[in-house]
Amino acid sequence: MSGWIQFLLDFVWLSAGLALVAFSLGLILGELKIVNIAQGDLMMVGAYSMYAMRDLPFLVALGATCIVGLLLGFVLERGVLRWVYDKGFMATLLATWGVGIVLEQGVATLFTVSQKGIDAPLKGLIEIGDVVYPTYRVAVTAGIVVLLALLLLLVYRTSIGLRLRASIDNVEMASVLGISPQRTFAMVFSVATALAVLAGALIAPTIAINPTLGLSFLAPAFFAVLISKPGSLAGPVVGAVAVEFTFTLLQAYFNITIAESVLFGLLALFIVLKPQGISWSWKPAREETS
Amino acid sequence: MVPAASSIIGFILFAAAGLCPLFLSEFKVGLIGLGLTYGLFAIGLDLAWGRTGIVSIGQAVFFGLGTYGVAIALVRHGSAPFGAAIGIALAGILGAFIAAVGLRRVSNPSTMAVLTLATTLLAEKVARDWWSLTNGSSGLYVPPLTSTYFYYYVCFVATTGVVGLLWFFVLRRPLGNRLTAIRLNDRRAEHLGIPIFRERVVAFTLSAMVSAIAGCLSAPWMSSVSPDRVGILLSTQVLVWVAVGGRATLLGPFVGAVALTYGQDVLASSMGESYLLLLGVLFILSVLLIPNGIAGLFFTGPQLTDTTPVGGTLPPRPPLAGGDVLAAEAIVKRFAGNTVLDGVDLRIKPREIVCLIGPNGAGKTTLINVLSGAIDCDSGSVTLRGEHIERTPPDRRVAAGLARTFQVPSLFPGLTVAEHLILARQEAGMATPLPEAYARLEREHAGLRVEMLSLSDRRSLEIAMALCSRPDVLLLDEPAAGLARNDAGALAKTLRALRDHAGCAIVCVEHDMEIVRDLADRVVCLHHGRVISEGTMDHVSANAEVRRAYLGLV
Amino acid sequence: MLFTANDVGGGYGAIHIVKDISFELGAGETLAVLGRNGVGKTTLLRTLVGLADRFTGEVKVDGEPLPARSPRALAQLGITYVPDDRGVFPRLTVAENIELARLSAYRKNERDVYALFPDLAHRTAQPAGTLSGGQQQQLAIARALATEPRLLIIDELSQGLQPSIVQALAEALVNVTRDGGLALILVDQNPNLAMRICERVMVMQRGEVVAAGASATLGADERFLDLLIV
Amino acid sequence: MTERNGVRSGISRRSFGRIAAGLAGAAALGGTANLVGSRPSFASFKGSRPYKIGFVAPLTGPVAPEGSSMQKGFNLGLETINAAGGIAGHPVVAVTQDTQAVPAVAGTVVKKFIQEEKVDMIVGTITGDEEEVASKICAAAGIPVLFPEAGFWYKFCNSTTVMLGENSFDLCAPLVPFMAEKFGKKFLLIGSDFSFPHAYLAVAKHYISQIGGTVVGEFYAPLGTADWSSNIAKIKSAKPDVIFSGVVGGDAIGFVKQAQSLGLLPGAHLTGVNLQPEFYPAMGDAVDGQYAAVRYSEDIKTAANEKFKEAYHKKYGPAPIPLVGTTAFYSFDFIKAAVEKAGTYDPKAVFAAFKGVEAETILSDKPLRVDPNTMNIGYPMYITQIQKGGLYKIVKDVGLVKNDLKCEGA
Repeated sequence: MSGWIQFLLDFVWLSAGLALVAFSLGLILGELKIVNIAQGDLMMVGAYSMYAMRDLPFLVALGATCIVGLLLGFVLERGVLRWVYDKGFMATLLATWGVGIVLEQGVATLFTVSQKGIDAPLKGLIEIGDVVYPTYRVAVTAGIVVLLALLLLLVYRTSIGLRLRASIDNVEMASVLGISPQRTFAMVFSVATALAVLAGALIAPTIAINPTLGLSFLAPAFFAVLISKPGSLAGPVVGAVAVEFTFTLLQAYFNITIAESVLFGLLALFIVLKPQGISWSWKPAREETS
Repeated sequence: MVPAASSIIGFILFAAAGLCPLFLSEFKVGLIGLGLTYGLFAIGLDLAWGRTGIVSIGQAVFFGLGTYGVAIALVRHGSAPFGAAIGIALAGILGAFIAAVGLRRVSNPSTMAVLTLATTLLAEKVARDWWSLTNGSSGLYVPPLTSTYFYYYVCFVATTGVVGLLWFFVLRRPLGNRLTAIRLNDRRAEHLGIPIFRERVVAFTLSAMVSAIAGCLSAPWMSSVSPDRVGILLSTQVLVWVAVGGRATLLGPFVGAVALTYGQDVLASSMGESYLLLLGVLFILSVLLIPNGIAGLFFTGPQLTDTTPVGGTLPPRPPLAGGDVLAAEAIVKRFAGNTVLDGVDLRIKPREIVCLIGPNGAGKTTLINVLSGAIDCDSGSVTLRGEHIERTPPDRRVAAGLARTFQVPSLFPGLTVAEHLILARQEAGMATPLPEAYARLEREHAGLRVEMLSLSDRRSLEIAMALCSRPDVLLLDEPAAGLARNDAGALAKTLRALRDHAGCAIVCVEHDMEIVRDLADRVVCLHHGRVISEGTMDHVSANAEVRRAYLGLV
Repeated sequence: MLFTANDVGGGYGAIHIVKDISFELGAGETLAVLGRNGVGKTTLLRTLVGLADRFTGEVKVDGEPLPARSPRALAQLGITYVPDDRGVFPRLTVAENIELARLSAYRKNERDVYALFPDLAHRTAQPAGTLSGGQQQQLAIARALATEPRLLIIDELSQGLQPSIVQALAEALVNVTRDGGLALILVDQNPNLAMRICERVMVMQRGEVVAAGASATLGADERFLDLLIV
Repeated sequence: MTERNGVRSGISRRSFGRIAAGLAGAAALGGTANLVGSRPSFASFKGSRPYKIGFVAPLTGPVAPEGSSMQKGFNLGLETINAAGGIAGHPVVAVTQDTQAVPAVAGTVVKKFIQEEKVDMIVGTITGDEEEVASKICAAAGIPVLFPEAGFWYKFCNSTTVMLGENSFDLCAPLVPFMAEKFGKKFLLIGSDFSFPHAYLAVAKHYISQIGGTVVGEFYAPLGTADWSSNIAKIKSAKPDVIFSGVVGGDAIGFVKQAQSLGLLPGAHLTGVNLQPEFYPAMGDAVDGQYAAVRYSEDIKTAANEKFKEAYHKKYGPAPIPLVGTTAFYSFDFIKAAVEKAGTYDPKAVFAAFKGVEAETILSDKPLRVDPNTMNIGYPMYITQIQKGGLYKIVKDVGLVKNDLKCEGA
């Protein structure tokens, strides 16, 4: 019984963080049609931002970190990404890979490579059944769930979200209706960056902070986006839950390495079975007719 | 001349690589030796990515199979060549498997990216966990070389040998041309008769094996063969080497690999930890500023080898006893619930010119696509010379005698007129002489890239390419669209002359009724996916239903 | 003058497809662009709205010249384009497609577009990608009307539509142009339909204008009709 | 420079500016030292140039924190020895390069240092993987190599390796009985999934079985594990008396922080290599009161240690001194002792001189000795308890750990 409660709690906590990252990754992929290899490094920047502001009240630091994320996203989009949109899939892949290296090494130079850690603002434990679980995790999970719910509401129930989804569907037609692609790209990348940075900031108190911490989040986030429908924004959230459920379940029975291998194997199988079900660059199908 | 300059640079670098042991220290020779094997590794990747346009972000898996093959053999006091052979064979099998899964016609190009990424991540874990074979994360220690200089020359000769073999037996052969064609325009390649799935799988398998050979050669340079040799970091590094060095060139991958291997050592020793920051910045700049890499700055020469066959090697198709050369029956095609073709019948006699007309949305292009195999019909049959071809892939239909052009001329960007015809003749297997109208294009604009051609010349080139395969049926989709008045006026005459010269039937979608009147032996009018009238131009244009369809009298 | 094209030439990449097209359109005026397939009608429209490359000439709205690539600028000036592939947002519902247009409306208005297209009214929650071609076209027109444009540019109004729907669309357009003061540039395969909706006609051949005039005059001219038919 | 290792090329003389600059800088340092200290006389010493050391460490990549900790200690040691007159009156110079924690890169760098830089000795590297390669290359070249952190003593037998770090036997032998006596005999082992933790925990198991204890669980997680909750849940359900951890690097911090947030700590008893002093600021108060076996603590009260602590904190700030940094620092004491004992820079002679050499260090008032049999240093070990603020307070002086380790065939 307690095993199942523990499993559920872990699963919910892990999926929440992954869902936020996957949502942001899916947003970038959907709107800008690029695969952002630097996503994990954006999380890392969030964690370091929290470390740099560890003496400020937690929520103040969190707010400031979000602003850092927005600015960083804006600078990256205007400075790097917009030059590679029309250079093809590999060019965007390579460019974001370069951005990742620069972020990692920039942080290493600024903060040195030594491990950092910050304290969680909430230190208590909550008892659920006969399982005790940290209050901070429960609070962050709840916070992320609320945030994701708000984001999905924003995307599916507001005019901003409507414009965004229209732009993802058909960027040319959206421009005919007055939605500027350049502005949308810059805005989307800034917001997506801020979300990844925020995810990093929120998990920062539970992990060791170092310049390469983002690596371990990248692959599962990609899997989450890949198994969801291309271009969908709710999809990656669902994908994250599915990936994390599978992974947590596998981990309960195998050691982590075997669990990860099985997860990779399942992904490969998925590709074989649904070759068109996964796509990193989505374009609406247009058939020629005379 | 630019190509000559690049050859000179190439020769100088080759000579420098050959002579460097004479005046460099042992360590530097070792570093360059490692750079050379990395260069071969990059050549392997380039075969898939640079030449054929297949995304691979897990190429280190193949390299690592070779490296581990040799290392395991050495550690167990076995025969290194035997280990190498196993590694290379495994790489080939794995490469073929991945390609067969990820490069199917229905697959997205990005599927390969996911598949190769997952493979490299998994391989790293396997190498870390299979202790008994790989010694886990510690890796396998490879004893140092007894003579760095000797081994350098072993590598130099082997690398030159592999590249030479690739050059003379793949790249300078029809296969190399085919890979370039697939990269530049896979749809056109397919409709030129190139079996794109097979050639992509071949290219990726070769790419895997070349990378594995590089891995075998590199093992003695490494001191230690550890799981990172199959991992994501090396996989992305090799992408950087190719991207910075220059894709689809022989020199580029070597320049990228040697320069960055050597440069990284220099930077690492001269500026400490921050060298990676500098590398990252340099890398972003190179992606933004020199998309064709360093070699791309110098090398702008021809991309294809002249493989034009001498004389006819293709046996002539047996003459058709009678009846129809091409017949479509009850073709139905729906897109997302919309019925675009609704039971179309079409029969084409040998040497007949049939024009397909009809208002927008009648399904004319869709019919051409179904006939040429670009899309499959939902039901109905297509027979060419009596053989059913409705499920035959486009490349085999070309071989069977069906060639086509596209509404927007579909050519190979960056290639010259001559290169287009080289490809077409290579696929045809013979050097068919062209009718005068097209031969003149070849004479006058041979060295011109297709971007420089007028629309009319592009259309002519596309038809010329189609003619090279000596088709029985030529499918033309709006050959006059966008042409200036005088070009269009001449078109009917040219096409009739072409039919007389080549002896093929022509099925032509056309809107310009002057041209149709001059050109067609028979006119078929489609409307809402059905044939509503067929016969002579006068017959069809007098048809009340046709007039209604065009004028929208409802 | 609401909309002016002076010697506009355009196409894609380095390819000129339309040449030296000039015309003027005042508020509430309607112009049909006719011509056989492939003469460059679609390219002309795309050049005018800034989706193709404009190489020569200029486009003015209210006498102000516009940059060559400016779909968004046009939208803000009350000019809405309906492409020949309809350009509906496939994953947005019918209601969302309309709502989006309202968001970027030139004038504030609550025109009941569903009244014009009852077929859409009971499909508001359906994703546009799952509509039939005819319904998508209705949606595209409805969406364009919802932006409350001063000038509507429609490519291939009747393509792939049932005659009854075409009739309804034509009536709706006639109403909004004659009574609502909406200017219209219409490309259609169906000359009769186009000439019924539009007062003026312009016929293109191979990228150039070969005939222009009032619908009533040209429509009675057999030689003119022959330019268009088979 | 001495001629060694075959061909010497023209280009190596025209080597990169950095080395020349380094030499000049070191000479200047040495010069200052000469003015300050009285130069001892080494009439019989064969050597007339600075002694050159190649320092290799993972300065980027996953174990960069340890690598840079070691680098800090090494650089301070280098300054200190030069300020005190260098080795046999000659200054010591060093070249440094990153290994990225990749064994193949480590191999390349070591080769380069030996062949290009003509170093007299190699010091550094952190992971066993890098060290194995470095040790084999150095053995082949006959160059002594010193590892401030070494877990695999037995892998380096019959080489030219000197292991300055304490080995797993030193660490486990005093700790296992101490913990068993204090908290109980049910041990749970958890480690990072690579060779060192496996070997380390195998040694722990050896001592656990010796005292009749039981192992109630043994888990390994790959390096870079971000989430420990499933492992922590498994630990909780196993209810061990002692958690013996071979989790290293950044993962050690993540493990402790999550163990704390999941309520495992501070209640449970955690020990092992997980508890490195330099991790204390990142781990926070999660490990207050836990016990660890160490060879060095800032709590060691010798005059040399006070001086070292002052210099270290002055140079690098108040953060706790990492163990591997102290080792790298006092490695110079052994290098000086061995080279001066050898009376020459000749690498083979220097390595031979390391056998049984004794040196005064910051660790103890008594000199420490390199065991000629295993080439390990015999360390007096301490059981320490972690105090609030990060001091490892000595609670038990174990003294020299006795073991009968032997290099086979040595």
